[in-house]
Amino acid sequence: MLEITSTPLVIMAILGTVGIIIPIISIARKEQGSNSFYAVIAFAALIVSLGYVGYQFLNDNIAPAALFSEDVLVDDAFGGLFAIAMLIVALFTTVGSFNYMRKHNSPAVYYSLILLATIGMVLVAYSTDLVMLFVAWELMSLPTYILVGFIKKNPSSNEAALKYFLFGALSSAIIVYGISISYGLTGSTNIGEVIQGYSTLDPSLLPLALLSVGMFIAGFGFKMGLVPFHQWLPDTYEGAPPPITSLLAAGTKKVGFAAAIRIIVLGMVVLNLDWTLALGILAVMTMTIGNIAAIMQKNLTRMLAYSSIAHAGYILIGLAVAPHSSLGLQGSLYHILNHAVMKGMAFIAVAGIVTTLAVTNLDKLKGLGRRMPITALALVISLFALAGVPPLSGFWSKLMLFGSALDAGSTLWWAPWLAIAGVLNSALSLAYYGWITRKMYFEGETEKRVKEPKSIIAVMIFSMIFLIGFGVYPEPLIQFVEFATPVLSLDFMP
Amino acid sequence: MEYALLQAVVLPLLLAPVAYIIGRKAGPTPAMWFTFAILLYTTILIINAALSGTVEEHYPWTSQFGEFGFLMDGLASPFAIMIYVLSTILVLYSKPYMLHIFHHQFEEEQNINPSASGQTSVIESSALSNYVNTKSGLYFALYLLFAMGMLGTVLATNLIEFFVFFEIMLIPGFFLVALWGAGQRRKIGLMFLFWTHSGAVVLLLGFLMIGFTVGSFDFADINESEIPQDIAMFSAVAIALGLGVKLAVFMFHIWLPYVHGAAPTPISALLSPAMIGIGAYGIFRLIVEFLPATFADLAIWFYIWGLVTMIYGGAMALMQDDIKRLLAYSSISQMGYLLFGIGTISVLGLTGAEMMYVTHAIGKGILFMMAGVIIVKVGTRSISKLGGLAGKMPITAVCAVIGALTIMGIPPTSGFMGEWILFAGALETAIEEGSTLRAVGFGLGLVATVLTMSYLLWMLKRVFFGKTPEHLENVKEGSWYMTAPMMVLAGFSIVLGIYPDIFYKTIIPYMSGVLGV
Amino acid sequence: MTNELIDFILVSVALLGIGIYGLAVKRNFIRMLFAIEIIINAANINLVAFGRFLPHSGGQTLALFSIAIAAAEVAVGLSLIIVAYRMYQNVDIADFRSLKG
Amino acid sequence: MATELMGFEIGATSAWLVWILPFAAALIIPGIAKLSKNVTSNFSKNATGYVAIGFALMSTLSAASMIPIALEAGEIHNQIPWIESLGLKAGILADPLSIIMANVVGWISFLILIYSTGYMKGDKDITRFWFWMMFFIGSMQLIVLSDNLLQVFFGWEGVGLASYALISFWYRDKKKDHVGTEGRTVLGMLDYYSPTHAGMKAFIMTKVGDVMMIAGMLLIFLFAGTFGFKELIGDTEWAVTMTSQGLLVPAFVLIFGGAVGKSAQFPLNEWLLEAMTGPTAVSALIHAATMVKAGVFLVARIGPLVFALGAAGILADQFFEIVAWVGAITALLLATQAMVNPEIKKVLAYSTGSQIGYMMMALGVAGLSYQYVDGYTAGFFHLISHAMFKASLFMAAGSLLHVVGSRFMTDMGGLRKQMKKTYAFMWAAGLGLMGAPFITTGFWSKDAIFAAVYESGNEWAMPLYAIAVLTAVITAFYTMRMMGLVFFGKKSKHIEKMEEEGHHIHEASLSMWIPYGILAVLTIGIGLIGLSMEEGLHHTFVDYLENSFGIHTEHYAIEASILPEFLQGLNPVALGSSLAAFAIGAGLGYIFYIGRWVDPVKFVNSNIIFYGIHKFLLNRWYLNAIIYWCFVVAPLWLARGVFRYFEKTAIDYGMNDGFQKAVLWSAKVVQGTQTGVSQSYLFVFGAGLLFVVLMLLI
Amino acid sequence: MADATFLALTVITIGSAIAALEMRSLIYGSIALMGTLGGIAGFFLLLDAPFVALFQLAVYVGSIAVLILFTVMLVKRELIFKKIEDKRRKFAGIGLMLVVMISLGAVFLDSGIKTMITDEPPVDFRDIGADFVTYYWPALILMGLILAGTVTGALVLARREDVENDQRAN
Repeated sequence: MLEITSTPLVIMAILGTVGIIIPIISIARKEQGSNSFYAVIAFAALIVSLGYVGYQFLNDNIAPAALFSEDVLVDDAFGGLFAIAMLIVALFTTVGSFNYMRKHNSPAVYYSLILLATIGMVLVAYSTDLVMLFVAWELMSLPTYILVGFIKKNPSSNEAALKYFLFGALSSAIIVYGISISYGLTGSTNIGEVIQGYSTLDPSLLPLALLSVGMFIAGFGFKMGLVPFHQWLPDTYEGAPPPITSLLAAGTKKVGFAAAIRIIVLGMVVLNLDWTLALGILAVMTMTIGNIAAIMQKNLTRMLAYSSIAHAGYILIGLAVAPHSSLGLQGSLYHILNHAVMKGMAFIAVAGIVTTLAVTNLDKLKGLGRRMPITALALVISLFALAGVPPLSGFWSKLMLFGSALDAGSTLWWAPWLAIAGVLNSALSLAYYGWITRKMYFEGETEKRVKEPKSIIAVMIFSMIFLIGFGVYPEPLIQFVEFATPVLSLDFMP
Repeated sequence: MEYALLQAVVLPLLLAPVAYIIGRKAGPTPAMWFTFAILLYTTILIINAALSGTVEEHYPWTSQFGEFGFLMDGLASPFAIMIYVLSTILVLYSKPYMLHIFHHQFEEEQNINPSASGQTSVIESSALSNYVNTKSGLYFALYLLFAMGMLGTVLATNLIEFFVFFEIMLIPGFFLVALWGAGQRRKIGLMFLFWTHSGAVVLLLGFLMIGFTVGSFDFADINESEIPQDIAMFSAVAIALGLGVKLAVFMFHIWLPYVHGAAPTPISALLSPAMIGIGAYGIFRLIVEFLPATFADLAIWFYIWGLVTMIYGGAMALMQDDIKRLLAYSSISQMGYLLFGIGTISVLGLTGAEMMYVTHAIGKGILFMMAGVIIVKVGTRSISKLGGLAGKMPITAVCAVIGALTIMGIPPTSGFMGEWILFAGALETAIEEGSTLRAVGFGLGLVATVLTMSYLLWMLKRVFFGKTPEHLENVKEGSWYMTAPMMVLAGFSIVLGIYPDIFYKTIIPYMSGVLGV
Repeated sequence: MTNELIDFILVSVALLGIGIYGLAVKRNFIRMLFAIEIIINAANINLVAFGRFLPHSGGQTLALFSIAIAAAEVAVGLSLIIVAYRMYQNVDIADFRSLKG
Repeated sequence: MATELMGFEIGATSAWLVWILPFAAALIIPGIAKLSKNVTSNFSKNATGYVAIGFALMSTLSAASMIPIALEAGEIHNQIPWIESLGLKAGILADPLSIIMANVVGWISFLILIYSTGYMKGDKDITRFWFWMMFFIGSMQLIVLSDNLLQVFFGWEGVGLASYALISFWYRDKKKDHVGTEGRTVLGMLDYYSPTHAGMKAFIMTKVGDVMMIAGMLLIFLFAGTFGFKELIGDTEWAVTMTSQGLLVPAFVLIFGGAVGKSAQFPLNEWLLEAMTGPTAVSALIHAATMVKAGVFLVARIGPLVFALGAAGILADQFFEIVAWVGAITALLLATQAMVNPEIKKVLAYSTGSQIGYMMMALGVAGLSYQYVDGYTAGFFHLISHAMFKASLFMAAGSLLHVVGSRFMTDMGGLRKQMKKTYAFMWAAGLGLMGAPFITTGFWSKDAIFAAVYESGNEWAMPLYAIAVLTAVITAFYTMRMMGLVFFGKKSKHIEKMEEEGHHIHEASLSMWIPYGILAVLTIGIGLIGLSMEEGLHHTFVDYLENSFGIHTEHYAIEASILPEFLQGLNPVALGSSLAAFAIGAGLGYIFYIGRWVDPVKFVNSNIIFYGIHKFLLNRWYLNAIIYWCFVVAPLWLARGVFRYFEKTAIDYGMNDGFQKAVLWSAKVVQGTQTGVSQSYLFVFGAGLLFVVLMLLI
Repeated sequence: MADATFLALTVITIGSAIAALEMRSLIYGSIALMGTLGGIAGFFLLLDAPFVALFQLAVYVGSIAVLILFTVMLVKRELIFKKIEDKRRKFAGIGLMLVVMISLGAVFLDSGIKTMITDEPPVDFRDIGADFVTYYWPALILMGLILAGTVTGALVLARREDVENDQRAN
């Protein structure tokens, strides 16, 4: 039985209560515009949740990546890592929305939906039951459909939401289908039992097990933005309100990986097949197509969207080699954490730019370094971190990812090629990151400085400290990731 | 001296913001002297440490990737000394040159932005001084970072640390080129970033292969016998390719003429002499020292590759009209010498290769400074528009000739002391192995020295001798800020040419140790 | 129970195929919503069928969750359609292509 | 260490000073120039010159102070630490050879420096001139006195550098400073060179030799582990190893390659002619005392070593054969060209190359004969006598140029009245060059060479001898031609024009004619005692070779001879052919150019064969043009082709723009799939689902 | 072997699914969709899951389909009867459908579940309730949050802001 003080439940309680209460307050107060009030409440709720996670960690109340439990949820470090990352992203989004939402209606519902989506994001990582996972997944998805289309007057926002919704609904149907097969094969929805059931599966049923895995890959891959399930992603990221893009790119996308690690990877380890090649191929396709498509983009948001597709590819490297290298999952988790901060920061910077200058077209960003120096600096740092330039935090996680691919090279002939593809893509990605930098710093006339939103600056400064600080001294993060990484072996089965 | 190397690396990093602030508040001259003081102090630390033999420092870092350390041994100390000596004296040189660039760019911007044109000259001049102050602050801050990155690379004791510094020197370099370069500086800045980063990531692949096979990234733990042969070969090739981009060897060289041509001259004078040679340092440290057996297999390819680069770079230098591009191709050719020397796989040859780094640093430093003086004082960099400048700027001309002689390898400049020992090594191996290929390579290498001489003398002839075009009648000698650094280097070249033991005596024992002679 | 499990599953597969076809071909957003509903229902058949043949209660439970969530999804989808319709006076998804490239 | 530093013997000081002093002078000259800039007295104007001459004199006196050692066939060998990490030491080796050479260099340079004070008067770059002159002399003395090859190489490149600087001394490329005939082309190559071009050509061409030399040096170093001459002869184990690998002869031939370059021997001879763009004082220095003599000296330095090794059973005959033949070919090649060239300095330059060829031939033949010392002495004797008369001739030619203002002999003519002293001295020196019998040094030294070649008794002796004699004929002829064109006949239009314009053709200044006067007088003076001089040299070298290299010389009784008593000991055949060659050559020259009995122009044009030969010679056997085509034009063309079609297209475009375009193209393709239409996305999704499933199943 | 009821349900379900997608009129399409959903409820009954079947009827046929119907009626008339699709895409879609059906069908047919039948009694739907409160209770809470969030969100989206703003301005 779950303890009532376990982290997921407490987070659920705090955020759920606040998330429900905010719209009620709004109705009770019968006012629309009081953005800052709701933002502060949401912010406080998130901070309290984050604080609770931290408190649990500091008091060693969190088990090292347990992964399985007889319950629907488990309070382990793996979930804790995602909780921290997702709460940070939600904080970014909340703070980043502060200025953005001043101009738009219904802030209460907006923040409430963010909080609800956050619960979903956090709980997916904690789930140890397929039903729980599915429900949490939907709790994450449904509010974000609405959030993406939240700017009703904006056709792009609506179009983005429609596309997102279509894919989201399709992929949740596919996930249910996958769950149904795995349930049918093992007679349980508990992930631990499913996996155990898979390990003792009758050989004639193996294709079905693989079918379910394939459906999970497709279903979760949609959120992760894996090629060929990625096509909605740039459109949606571009059309969505920028803070929400940040939530999508930095948050929900990572949750896809959480789910994938919980189900696909573990399940496949058990199935003990040469399945990882499929993930490897997807990884290479994803990063290559993401990077190549990003190069020609004229729109900053879209470029970053493609870049986040590419990063999904990098993270997938770690999953693909996970059974052969202990570093694989560590690298993936590390990169997920880093990418959450880097991409979150980048999109929040975009939000800041949109809020103050109302442009995202790269040609109109000329001279941004002079107009919005802090935002531009932060953006550049996040871009270089995304490119994996040391001594920024992004470097270390990429290092671990490529390292894991090479590390697995001793048992997996194709694994080094993943690393090669990865580094070449990294180099390629610098082309457009550099391009943005060039636009911001080396072009444009003598523009005057404009006022940058304080909330955005706060996010920027936090992220810069994070990226540079952990870039120079990455040890704590490495330790943390190591602690949170599940060890892939059958001994962990319940 | 406690923490000498740490100070030498970290002080410039920490004080870079201070340099920026000083530049902004007090203008270029104080910023220059501040930067100069930092670098002078750290250079003295470095030289002091070099004199006391091998110095090692270790600091805790990551558990996964090893510790953060600095090591200055016989291999690293010549590199470290040259890097900081050049950086230090180029600070002085930077001031007049960069002021020239800043004024130029300011005017450009004024022209683009007509709103400023109607103002009075008083306001304009204060705008100009503000502009110059800000820019020079930024320049010196980036300069410090750049120098620090280069030093850190050669002192690193850990593969990852090496890589980190390797990349750190890239970023300020990119900004320096893209902000104050010439021509299509932004495109070229990106090209620089892209090429060298591509090389760096390939290098990283090799590092990771080694690191994971050995289980540690610390230099001290790397032992070739623990690495399976194919992995060692693979990683050595990856490292060589990665460093090859930095070295700008044949096929990977194309970024260099653009970048050296476009970079502001003090930076060209750091890029070319100090930075690209770090590729050679990497090969020494990572392949020659850590993977000796693989190196033995690869040496002949380095040899041939170096040879091709030597000749190709020289031949292309003959075709250049832009003086800085010519020097850039010359650098490519010289990097060929380094690689050639490494390929000789003999103590003499390896010593020669490292000595070539030193002499190339001196010679090319002088020549780039010469180009800078010409750019500032004449305003053109096209050789066909120059001529007869020897009478107008005698000090520059004399220094340029000494620099050219250094590159050509004519005694009593240090170039000869690099070259003869290099070729002695090449010949030694050719005889020992009885290899016709190596012997032919040796001969072609000597031919390449004639080629080197041809393009340099031709350049000198076209720039400094011959008839003086009419538009150059009023050209003056550069200021002391510009000529003094050249004279220092020229003097150093001759001192080293006459008494090469300054570096030989640290390099040779190291190389003997590495090759197990 | 006279029917075999495979029969139900084949029906479910057929519905899945039809749903995918509908999504990939139809341009009317409302019809696409139909297609999604068909796929979800296909999955539900699977769940219940497996639950029956195991036999196990979890299948029905999940099917209930799935139905409820499908309802929520439809609500969201319809509200998005309404917004879109207000803006474009159209529900042809192929007209929503300003975001591309 | 300390003791070794202390080992700087007092006795060796003078040897060190010989080369250190000129360098010291070079170093302080710029400072002197700076200091004296503000003083306007007459003395201070020439201060740099006086400093230079003073130092040169001190250096030369130091050299002279060592003569007694040479006469005793003793030696000073003194070393100081240098590159300790390789166990290399710097040192001086003052043995008879180098002491004599140092004196020749020193005294002749000293005279040339005095001459320069007049010749270079008023030149605004005079400081640079003195700097490089002193650097030149210092480098040469360094070559002469070094005890190891590496140090020799320092001097070697030093003279190269100095020659570069001095040949292109007038770097502003004024028209008057060019050489060659303007507008004249040979095989499409312009035969007209600016000083800067000439300097570059000289430097690069000699560098070709230098790289050969360094290759040879390195070969020896790698086997012997040392560059030192004393060490090399001390333990010959290395030579045995090298011979067993067939590398000994190549090594020495490569070193000889350096000498070929510096001494302008075939096929690296072409730079020497263009070197005439330098001030004449420089030409004199290059041709008489430094640079080109350095090559001969080097062969004299290593020749005994090779021979000694040969005597020890390690045969190195090919080395000497190559030396001899290169010398012979050069002697003939350049002499023939001297017959037709219209520029006085170039005639002298050709002549120098030709005479150096003689020296090489002698030094080569020496090794082929069993009596090494004969050829050795002959070659070295010729070096000394040539130094004297050629320096004199050049300086005299410089006066002519100075006065006439043209380098073409056709612009002179009939000058014997106006410039009596020059006329007389030039005759004296010219006779030396021609080898006028019995009274000139040239005769004795040339005769010694003839004898050495004739007596060498090897298979190549007769062809070499024939070439030597033929060359002697030609030498006499072109010397007469030069004298005739310059001093006889009618005044040229150029001179008439000058006189019309008010220029007075007059004798050169005192400081100019005294030096070449001295040398001309010495040519005759020493010529009169030439035979005893030769014997003294012979004696010295016999001891030297015996002591230093263990080369024994057999003393054999003088055979009965048909010659008069004072010529006893000379070879009658050599003597006879020497006299005959002088007679024929000088006679022909007299007929054409002094007596003017036949008009040479008409004579040449009378016959297609003569015309063809004349043109062939005037075009320098087409060698220069061919070298330019092969080593300048073709490589440049090739480089341009590679630059345009490889570097710019394949590499630059391919790896920058092309790569960029390819990536952008693929980006477009990828973007093309992103149509914005949800159906296509969903279709891809469905297909992707299948793809993943199938990938897993397969 | 399947019995007649099953076959009839299959025909109804699949037929009306195709009809729902292919009928020109959206209104008839929605009604056909109701048929499909009802048919599936029938399957649930066949599978001894009456609770789910009722839920299906209540939620789907009762509310969702009606909701859809209303939405359909909300849009313009010509849109309801306009059938918009590309020929080429249609064929590709049919191809995709067939490939999906055949390949997935083959996988299922090929596997060991082909002949699976059961004689065990069906699950008592009280077990489902027990599951809900003991095991799945966090999921149930989340479900509540989903519904709450979705409803408020959908309301915010569907609300006509221009009207509201007008009201507020007044």
